[in-house]
Amino acid sequence: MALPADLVFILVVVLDFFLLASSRLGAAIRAVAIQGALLAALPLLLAGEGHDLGHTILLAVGALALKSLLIPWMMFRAIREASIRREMEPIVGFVASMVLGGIGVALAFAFASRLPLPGGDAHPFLVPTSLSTVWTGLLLVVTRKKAVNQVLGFLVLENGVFVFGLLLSGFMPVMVEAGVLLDLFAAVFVMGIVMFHINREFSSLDTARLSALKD
Amino acid sequence: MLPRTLLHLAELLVVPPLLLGVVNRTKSVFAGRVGPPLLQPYFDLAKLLRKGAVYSRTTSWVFRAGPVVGLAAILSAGLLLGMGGAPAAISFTGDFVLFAYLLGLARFATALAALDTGSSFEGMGAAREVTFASLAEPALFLCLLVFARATGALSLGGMLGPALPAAWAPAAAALLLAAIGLFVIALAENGRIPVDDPGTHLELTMIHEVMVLDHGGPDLALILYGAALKLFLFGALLSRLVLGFGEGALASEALFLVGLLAFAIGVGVVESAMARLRMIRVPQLLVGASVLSAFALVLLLR
Amino acid sequence: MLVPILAPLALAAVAFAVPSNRRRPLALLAGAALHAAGVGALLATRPPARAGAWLVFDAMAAVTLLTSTSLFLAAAIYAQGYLARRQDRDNRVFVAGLLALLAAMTTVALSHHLGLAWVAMEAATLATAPLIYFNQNARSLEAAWKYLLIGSLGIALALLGTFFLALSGAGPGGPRSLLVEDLVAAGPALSLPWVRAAFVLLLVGYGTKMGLAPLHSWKPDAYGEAPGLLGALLAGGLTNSAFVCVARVFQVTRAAGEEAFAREALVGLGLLSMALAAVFVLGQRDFKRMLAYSSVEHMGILALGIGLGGGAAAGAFFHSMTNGLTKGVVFLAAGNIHRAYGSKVTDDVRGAARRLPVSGPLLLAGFLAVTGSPPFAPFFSEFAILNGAFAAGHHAIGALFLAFLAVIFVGMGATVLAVVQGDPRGAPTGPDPAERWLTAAPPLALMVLVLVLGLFLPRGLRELFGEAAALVGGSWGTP
Amino acid sequence: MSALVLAAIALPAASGLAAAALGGRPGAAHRAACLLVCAGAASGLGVAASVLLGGAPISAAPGLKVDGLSALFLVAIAAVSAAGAVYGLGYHPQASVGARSVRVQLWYGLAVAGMALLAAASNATVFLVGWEVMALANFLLVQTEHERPEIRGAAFLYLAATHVGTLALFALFALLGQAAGSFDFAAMEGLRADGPLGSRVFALALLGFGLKAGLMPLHFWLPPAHAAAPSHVSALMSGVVVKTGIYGLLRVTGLLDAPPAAWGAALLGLGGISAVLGVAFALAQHDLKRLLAYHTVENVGIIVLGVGLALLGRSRGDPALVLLGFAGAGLHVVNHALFKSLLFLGAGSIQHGAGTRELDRLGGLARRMPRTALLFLLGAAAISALPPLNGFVSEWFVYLGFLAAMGRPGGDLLAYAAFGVPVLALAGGLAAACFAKVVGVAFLGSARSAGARDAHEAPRSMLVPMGFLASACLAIGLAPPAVLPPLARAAAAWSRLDPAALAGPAARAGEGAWGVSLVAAALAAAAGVLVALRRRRLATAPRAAPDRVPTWGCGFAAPTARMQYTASSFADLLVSRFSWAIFRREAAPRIDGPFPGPSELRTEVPDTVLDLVLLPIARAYGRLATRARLLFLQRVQFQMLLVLLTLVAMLVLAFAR
Repeated sequence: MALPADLVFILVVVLDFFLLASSRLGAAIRAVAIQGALLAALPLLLAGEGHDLGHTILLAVGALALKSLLIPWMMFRAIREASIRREMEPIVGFVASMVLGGIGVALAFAFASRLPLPGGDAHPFLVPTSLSTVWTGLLLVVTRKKAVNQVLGFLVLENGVFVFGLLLSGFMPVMVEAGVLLDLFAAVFVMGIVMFHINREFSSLDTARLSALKD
Repeated sequence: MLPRTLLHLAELLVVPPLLLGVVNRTKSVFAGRVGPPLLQPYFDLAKLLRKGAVYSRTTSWVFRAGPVVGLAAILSAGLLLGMGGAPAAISFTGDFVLFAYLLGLARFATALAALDTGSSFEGMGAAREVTFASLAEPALFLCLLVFARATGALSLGGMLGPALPAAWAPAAAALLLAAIGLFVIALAENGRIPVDDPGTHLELTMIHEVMVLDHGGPDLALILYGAALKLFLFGALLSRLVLGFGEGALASEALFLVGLLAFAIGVGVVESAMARLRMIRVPQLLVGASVLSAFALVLLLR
Repeated sequence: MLVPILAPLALAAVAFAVPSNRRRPLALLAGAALHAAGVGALLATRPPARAGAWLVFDAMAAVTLLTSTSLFLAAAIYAQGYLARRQDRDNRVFVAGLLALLAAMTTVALSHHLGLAWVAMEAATLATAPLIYFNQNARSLEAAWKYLLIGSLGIALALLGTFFLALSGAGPGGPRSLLVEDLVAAGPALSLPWVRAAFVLLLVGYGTKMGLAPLHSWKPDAYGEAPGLLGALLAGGLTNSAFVCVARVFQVTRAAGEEAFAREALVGLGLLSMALAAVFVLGQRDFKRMLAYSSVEHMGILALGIGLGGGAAAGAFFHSMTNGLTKGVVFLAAGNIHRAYGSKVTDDVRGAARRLPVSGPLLLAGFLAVTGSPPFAPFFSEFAILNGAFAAGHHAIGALFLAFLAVIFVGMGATVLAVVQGDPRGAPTGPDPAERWLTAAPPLALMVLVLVLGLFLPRGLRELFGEAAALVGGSWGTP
Repeated sequence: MSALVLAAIALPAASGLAAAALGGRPGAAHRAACLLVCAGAASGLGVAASVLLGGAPISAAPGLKVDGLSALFLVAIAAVSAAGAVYGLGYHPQASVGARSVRVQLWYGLAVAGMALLAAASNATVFLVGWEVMALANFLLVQTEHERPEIRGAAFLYLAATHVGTLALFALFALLGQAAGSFDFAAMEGLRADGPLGSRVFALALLGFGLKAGLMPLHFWLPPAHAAAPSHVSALMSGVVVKTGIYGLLRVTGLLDAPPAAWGAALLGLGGISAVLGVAFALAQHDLKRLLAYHTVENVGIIVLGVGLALLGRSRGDPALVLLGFAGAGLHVVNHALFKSLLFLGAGSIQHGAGTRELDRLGGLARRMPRTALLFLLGAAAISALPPLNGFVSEWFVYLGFLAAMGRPGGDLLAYAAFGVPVLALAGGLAAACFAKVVGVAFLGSARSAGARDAHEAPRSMLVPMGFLASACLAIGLAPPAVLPPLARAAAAWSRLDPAALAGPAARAGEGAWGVSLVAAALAAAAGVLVALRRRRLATAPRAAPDRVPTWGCGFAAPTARMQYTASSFADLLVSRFSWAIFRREAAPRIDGPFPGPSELRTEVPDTVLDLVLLPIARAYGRLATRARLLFLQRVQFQMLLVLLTLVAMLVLAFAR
């Protein structure tokens, strides 16, 4: 039981590093989709005695649908519309952001070992994974120039929050599900990017084109 | 009381032109001339009063009011100043402030009358007059403060009255310094050398004389008389200050007149022995007088 | 309790369904009226809180809802005139979004469940984004984009903070709840490091929604590009709701025993906001952006008031109302001026007092009011905060407060006077050159309200502020 | 009586509404508004008279109470507001100026009402409301002609200055309210002035009230604002609005017990600086209204000298100093209100009649505008403290105070006297010089421009209020003993000393005041005799051949009006004495060769505080702010980085404790 969960947590962190290093948008979107799928598996893997199975499944299915299917799909549409492929020159270089990410992960693990967990029975990797993913997301949001990459960063950030929320799924399932609503935000975002780039491309906003996009 | 007041008034009205005569005679003696008679200023006044007057087209009623207000102000200032045998007609706490401001009123009226002609020379004279007068004002007040502090009295009559001789003993140095300051101020206020030269007729350099260029006849008489009166007032102030120790009315009156005479001769001597200062140096002289008086006041601090 | 939330929501749905662009704005009026009636009824009855209730009409909610309902009423009337002149745009999303925003704001204010408050705050943010984009040009797109990006960051941090707070109560004997009452009651039983971290995250998260510096960057863009009435609702409504969230979080933090740190943080951010406004307001040529910085300043004042506590806390709740109403005046008036000149920079706009004989002077009067000139109401609230600072012995903070107010006054004054004074002849003409009553009367009415509240503050309102302050450990005190 | 207090506030406030309501018949509307202001002024005078002539303080409503101190200021407010309102009938008539006149009347009425309110306030909140209503109404008055950029600048400067002052007052009353537990003045009475509260209160009062009063380093807003406003508004501002600063200073210092001697000394220092430098700057001006505005700074300095003296008296428990200092300050408040508003109205008449107030473009107006000239001359003599006018009386009281101080044991009081007396003397001398210049250049000589040549006399509605003010100046100057008992009552109200303790010094000053009256009578008699003498002599004297000739040009054949001494050249000698404080800028042409072409000399006198200190600082701050804004890249990544940094910083702060 513990082993697959360990693996998932480690994979999530590895994906964080990958995202920090990746310049290709397509690959990054795929990475985020994979991370989303891994996270969707987590509630099932961590479900313990007191967990309500219905809520757990709802959470897993919701996360899978939004995080690894709907939003990546919209992101792909967006980069196709805007015909952009890669992040050319981020504000902080790829190597530097990886180093920063590494420092963040180290700090997160160090920090988490000191924090007393009031619940007491959580998976030891949960909090550090959550914090380092949050940190990665923040780094991406701040250092990347392309709007698509910022949205990806935001998604990673909220993946981190989601992981943290799993701590609470035992006694506050509704709250954690509400957290998934955060993804709705991202959905709105993606539309925003599309509009942004249409504006860039055609230097004027055609309402007809917008209504075509809205569907 | 009344006879003394009448004596005071008579002295105030009659003596002043004589001082001018003494000054002029002193200067003549120094220059090796016989000079005009001592009573010449009286003759001049009588002559002017008989004459008519010519007025410039640019002048208004201000020009005509100037000499009247000027003389009236100096006269009323005279009421506040005691003579030798006769105390001041009016005396109250702080009257020396009024004394100084009445002289200011006279100056204001004269300056306005000068400006009313529209002549650039008279404007120049008025500007210099008010400039030097306003710089002389603090010096004058500092002198008066020295007297007040030394005697403990706050009216002209009190400071120059019976308390004065007693004050000389402990505060001789301070009073002497203040007296010198006052003499300098008297020279400046009355337009004498080294501040102004009443004898010159070069308009660019004059102060008081240039202001009255356009006045004639009775107006000029009032102005001349006023000037004499002002000189007399300063002379009286100094005379009472230095020689104010006579016992009894007669003695003090005699001492007073001696003092006046000495003052007039002193002015004449200075005028004969010194050259007029450059205009730009005059403020320094006046500030010097202020510093002198302030120093005198510091001496009294102990 | 549910009327002020459900009625606007229902009307939003109706508005979405109404086909006529011309009739649709009437839904705003209906929503405003129902909301006002609902809030009025709540105020009249003051229903007592049931144990475990998620929505509670407490004093904080009452203060905030009174402000937002007045603002929305004014904005709804204003919208009739405004949207009538904007028949070029489809207002379906706009009207529905405004109503949804109202419902979300109301929920935030009423919610005693921090999770529900978070959900409502996110809903409000989502509803706002398309409203900012109403003008559908590149600039408003950029503004909406930045609003979403920064807002989402704040929202995410707030969620993390909420989780932290929940976790802090997850230990043995913890409340395992996100209800403010439960958390406060648990007090010292909460896990301190988690509470402290949660406070920081929530302050940064909701502080972003409030627009405290340096978390404010979305404000100038959003307020600058959005229609004036949205600016009024955001600056006087949504930001106040975020303030209520911060106050509730402070309530919990205080109960847990982290009061000293929380106060310092609030005072620090408050002063920083004022300082930043003092720098950015100066030489600002765009008068709508200038108003945004003024909003940053006043959010700072609110944070400062809570942080100082005592009478300042009561002053802060008072100020949330006076500032909200005054912001309504200035944003609506600025919107009218913007429409009349087709420009919002002082290079083009001058002589507004002449061209718009109501809105121009209103901008001036609103500026004077918002900068704390007696006898307008904001003066009294700012005075109460200053008084509180002195009462607590924080003389240096009081002096800084005044110094910032002075600099901001000078900075805002230069811009406002450049707009209002002068000769409008030769200035560019916008789409709406003349004053019209439907758009001029609402800010005028708000201004009258601001003046009346300054001259005469009803005892009930005053007690309400005191009650709200009592929740965060403050009181009117003496004097 | 309490109804009268309310009327004094409400009637002026309503006056503008009357003007607006009767807009259809502008003439009648304007007269109605004017009547309301005058009725308000009459009520105010009635209230003030009842209090000052021995009646009890009047409590009109909660937060409103007129005591002796309030009454003194109500007198000034009433006199100037009524005179200005009547003057406005002719100067800014609604019938020809239209809506702008209505607005001016509206704000004018509100400003007057605000002042009456703050003077009658017995509660800090009411005071602040009155204060700000006055300040804002004044701002609106200053910006009346806001189409002109320099007026916008002046109005903005005024607004900024007054607001900074108001903020200081917030702090001031917050502190006092805190210490007293209530915002009622009655509760604040008797707070101890020594200790940190006292010094904070005093510093804030100096800033807040000093800004309004235009005390020297804080005077910078005053000259442009006074020059920008319509003249009857300038009269109101300079005459009474500025005095509310003095009122506040008195009110607040009066509340506290045992003021430290340092307060008095500080006020003496500031007052001295204001008095001398104010008049020095005035000398350097050539715009009549700016010049008058700087004289306001001077006179405020004189008033503050008196206040400082009275405070010294209170800290030493010396009733004579309290009485004389306060009487000087209080009477000078009223006097300055009278003659300064007279002078501003005169300046308005000059502008009205000659179309300019640039001194070097005037000249010879005494012949075109004889009545205005006479009235202005009276005002000029009064402000120069020349006897027998009112300005002398109040300055004389201050002198008496210094003299009384000099007689006390201890070197410090002598030092104050040795500082104050020459300062007063210098200021008086300089003021006389300055007004000799103003009257001489504007009214005397010959016209320097076409406007001055064709100037016309002001209409009766403008002359009558000026005449009223001038006769008030004369009355106080001739009968100083009459004003002492009311002043003693006001001094008792301010210092909360037993009136009996003040009665002795008042009686002694009263004796001297009789002397002043007597000398004034002698002066009048002497002048009468001399006029008669001169007339008799001239009547009998032989007629000179040409009766009217040109001025003696000292031999120059063709003097022109342009060759008259100008205002700048008149003042040059004195102004150059102040080169350590007044930094004149001069653009002098190079003249060379035997036949140089036409050239011009240009001088300007920047205000040292505003132009050489404040504006450079403001510009530097602006540059820094711009740089700070540039640093704050408008890039969303940076903005989010800020959020991140804030988060990290706060977490570090939270856990590093």
